[in-house]
Amino acid sequence: MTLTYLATGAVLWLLGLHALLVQRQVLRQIIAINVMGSGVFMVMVALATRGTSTDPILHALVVTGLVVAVSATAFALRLALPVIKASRSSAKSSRAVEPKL
Amino acid sequence: MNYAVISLLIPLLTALMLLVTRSRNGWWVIGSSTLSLSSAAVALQSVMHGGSQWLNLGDWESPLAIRFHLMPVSALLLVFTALIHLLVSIYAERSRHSQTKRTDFWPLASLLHAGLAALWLSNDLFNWYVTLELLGLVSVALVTISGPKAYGPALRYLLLSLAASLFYLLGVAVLYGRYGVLDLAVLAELTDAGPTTRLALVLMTLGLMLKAACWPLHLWLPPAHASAPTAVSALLSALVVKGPLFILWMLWSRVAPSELAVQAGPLLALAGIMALIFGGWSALRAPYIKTLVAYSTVAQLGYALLALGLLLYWQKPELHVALWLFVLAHGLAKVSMFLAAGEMQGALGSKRVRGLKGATQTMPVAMFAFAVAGGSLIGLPPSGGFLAKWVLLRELLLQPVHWPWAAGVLLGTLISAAYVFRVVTLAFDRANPTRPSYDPDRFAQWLALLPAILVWGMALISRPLIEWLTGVTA
Amino acid sequence: MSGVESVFDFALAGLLLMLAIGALHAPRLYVCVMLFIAFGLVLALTWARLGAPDLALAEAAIGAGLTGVLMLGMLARSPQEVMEVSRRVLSRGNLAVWALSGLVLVMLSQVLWRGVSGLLDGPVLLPDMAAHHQEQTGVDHPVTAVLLNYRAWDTLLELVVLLLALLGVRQVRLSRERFPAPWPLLLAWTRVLVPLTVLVGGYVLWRGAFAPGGAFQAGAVLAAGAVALRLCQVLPPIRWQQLWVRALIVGGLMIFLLVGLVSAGWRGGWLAYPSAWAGTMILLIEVAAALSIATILTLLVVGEDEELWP
Amino acid sequence: MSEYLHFFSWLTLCGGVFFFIAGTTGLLRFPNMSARLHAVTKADTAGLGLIVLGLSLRADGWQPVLMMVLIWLLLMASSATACQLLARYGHEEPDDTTRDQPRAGKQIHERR
Repeated sequence: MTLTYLATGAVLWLLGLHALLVQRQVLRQIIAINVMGSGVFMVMVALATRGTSTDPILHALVVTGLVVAVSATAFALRLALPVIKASRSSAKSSRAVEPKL
Repeated sequence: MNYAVISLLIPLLTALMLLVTRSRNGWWVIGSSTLSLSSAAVALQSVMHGGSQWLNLGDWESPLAIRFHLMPVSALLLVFTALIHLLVSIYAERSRHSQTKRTDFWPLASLLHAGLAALWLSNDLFNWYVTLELLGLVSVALVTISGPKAYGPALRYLLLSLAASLFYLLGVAVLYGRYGVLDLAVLAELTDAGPTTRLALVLMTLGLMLKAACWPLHLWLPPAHASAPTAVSALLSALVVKGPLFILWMLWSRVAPSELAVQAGPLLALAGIMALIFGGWSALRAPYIKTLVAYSTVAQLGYALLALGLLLYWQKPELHVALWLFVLAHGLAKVSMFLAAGEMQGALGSKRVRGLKGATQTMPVAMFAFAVAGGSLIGLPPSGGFLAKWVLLRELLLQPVHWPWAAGVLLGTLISAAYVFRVVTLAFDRANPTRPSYDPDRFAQWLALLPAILVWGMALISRPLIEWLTGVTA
Repeated sequence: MSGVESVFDFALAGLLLMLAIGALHAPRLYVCVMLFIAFGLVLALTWARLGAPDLALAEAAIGAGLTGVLMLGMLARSPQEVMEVSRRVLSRGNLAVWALSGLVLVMLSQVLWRGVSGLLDGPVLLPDMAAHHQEQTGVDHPVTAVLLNYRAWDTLLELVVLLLALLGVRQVRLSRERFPAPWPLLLAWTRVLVPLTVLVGGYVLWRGAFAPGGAFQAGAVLAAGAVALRLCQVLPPIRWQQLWVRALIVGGLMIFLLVGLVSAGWRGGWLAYPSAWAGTMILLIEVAAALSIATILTLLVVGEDEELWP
Repeated sequence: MSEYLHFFSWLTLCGGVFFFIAGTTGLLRFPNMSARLHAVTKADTAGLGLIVLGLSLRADGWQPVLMMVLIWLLLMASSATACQLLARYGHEEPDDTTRDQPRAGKQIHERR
């Protein structure tokens, strides 16, 4: 059981990393980072199920990591809005200049 | 050790007080930095005599609790952080165009100070993750102070810093899974060179190099540091970039088994050389003064990476000294350079390097500070930068087989000389200098000169400094 | 019985991966956010499956709930074209990047798999050490004991991180966003729902001492109630200028530091609660932390420009 | 006695699952939004009710049963409100109601 979730966590981390490298839109990059974070947390929680009883240390670490992740996401989302508006206006002006190939 | 904890708590309490009272008066932060500096000095004093001290948070036994470890290096870094925070907050309070007047700069700067102190003292892998995240967030918040033009670089900095933290966290999870312990000292005895340890160390190194803007992963730093207000970019370049480097050094020199360290050494050293060359080349071609100084940060980190790589490769204790002398000399020189550049950019009214034409005539003290700090970055003889390079080159020039590395260091010196003198020669061109829009603020220029003098002052105490550092960081 | 369990595990893992791929690469941004919220909920289910009820609570309330509201809020404010389908998902330049990163990922996954598979038989030392000292921590639930006693310094720094997120959001000034007029049935439903969230929040907070729960989960549930009230404009805007708001936000951290200082004076160690008083001290910290987390999360989600600044 | 309960709980659980499947197919196959909303809300609430009934037959004390019933009531009220909200604010997709046979490769057509 542990191995399944360990592997899922690692694959989620890789998926998030791949999407972060490939996607250009800011919101998708933020979602990619959240998926990467969930992947790492899944690896940690899967490790917590190895012993006879679940490991409280890892659970506390993941709760801490979760709150850190949500606060960073809130800040990133708030910061992303003006960046998107700025890039949209510049994209529109650039689109108007060079014709569509 | 209590004084070190006090030196950490003072900025934290000041920040909370500033938030509740919403006061924008800089004198509170100047006062708290002085107090923190004095208690850090007392902590350094006690460490120099009594050796390194431990504090188990919550009085639980070692692997369970988070431990504070006050080593001579971390005490030195505490004093260094408090000193630079003092200088920068005096500048931010007194300078006319520091852009941080009606902003949250003061609580954020104090939180940055507290986060850095927590990082220097901590001895626990996950605690480092939280402090790294704290540093990342506070740096991005400080960069966004300077308004909408900084949102783009700040967002890229935040996203990359989050991704780097997740690399680091996965490495910590793997290490905890493999050894069941998070404490550094306990982990140091347990690690063996298996594939799991190798994977964890590779992940953590990638995350930390991305956070410290080491060569292949440095592209986020110049736009972020150039678009930040002057006081903020001085803090970021001098201090925040050094936090992940400290963790990198602690990880590789203590936790990593020697077989892995020997394999990783040349790679890190090569990255250092590349940072010197590419960072210097970009600084040489940078049109804006602050981007030039930011790229020089990336370049100068190359020296520290080179020292770290060679230290791991040959397991020689003297190279620890070179690494930490580089960090200290670069920190002081970079603060002086950024403050001088910010002053000149504000007074002469142009962000471009060409705007500094005739600066030696219009703003002599600021240009002198820039040149003196540049001299230390290049490594001209009596400066702190030269001290560090001397210790590094002394090791390299002993055996002829090491000479290629020495050639790399000299090439880096040549390139850093090029981009510093590019600015200095422009400043001496007094044909038609750009007139400052009003009489420049003299106090701020002298303040920018102070850390440059401190860097050159390091040469005066070079012998005792090197002996003490050699004995301590072995 | 383990056969059925492994079928369930594979199904859950497969669902998670499909939702993640959908959330990352769906052509329409709106579908991405929807799939991401679904991914958060299934993740909460996974934490419950892996025997971590604290995490399931926190993930459902914070991960799926508030992050989803944040993303939808941002989508609502972002301009129209952002929502358009990015037609040439696989243009030539993009294809090269996909191929390259795909190759890097395959290599990385091979190294990752070799490293991760060696973890199954790793030693588990800390849990029984933590259990051994359980009764001195003044709390029965092991996760809360770790969070607020063994690793209290992590939790304190994490409250600083949350405060920093709010300070960061304060710096970014956005145009005013008008809430749509509150709709009667929604208003009535919120009036029913909010007392329940306050009740559940208080219960989860109180329960943290002896069972899964605690400050973060309680704070998130309370924040959800406050956000619902604020969206219905029943609650007046919570402004940063008001002293009680700032005191509430900074209060969690301030009380944590004060308790640390008092216990340092008392027992000589930083953050070392005297074991007789540990239970009450931890409860005090939890209540203050829950209130400050609720306020911070509310301001993060629905904090308008004039509420956050000056 | 207990194996009757056991068998009966299996029956209700299967019924609940059947309702969920019915709701999901309704969501995917129905031509326009209001029909889909109708299917999802009705079938899922009924499905959950049956699952709660099935589980409560297996539960050993009254306390979990009470909690499950409370959850079911809460879900019923919230899905009803959500359904009303979506019906009122949601916009019909242009190609929703006109064709009788929804095209292949369907997505969840809920505009903001």
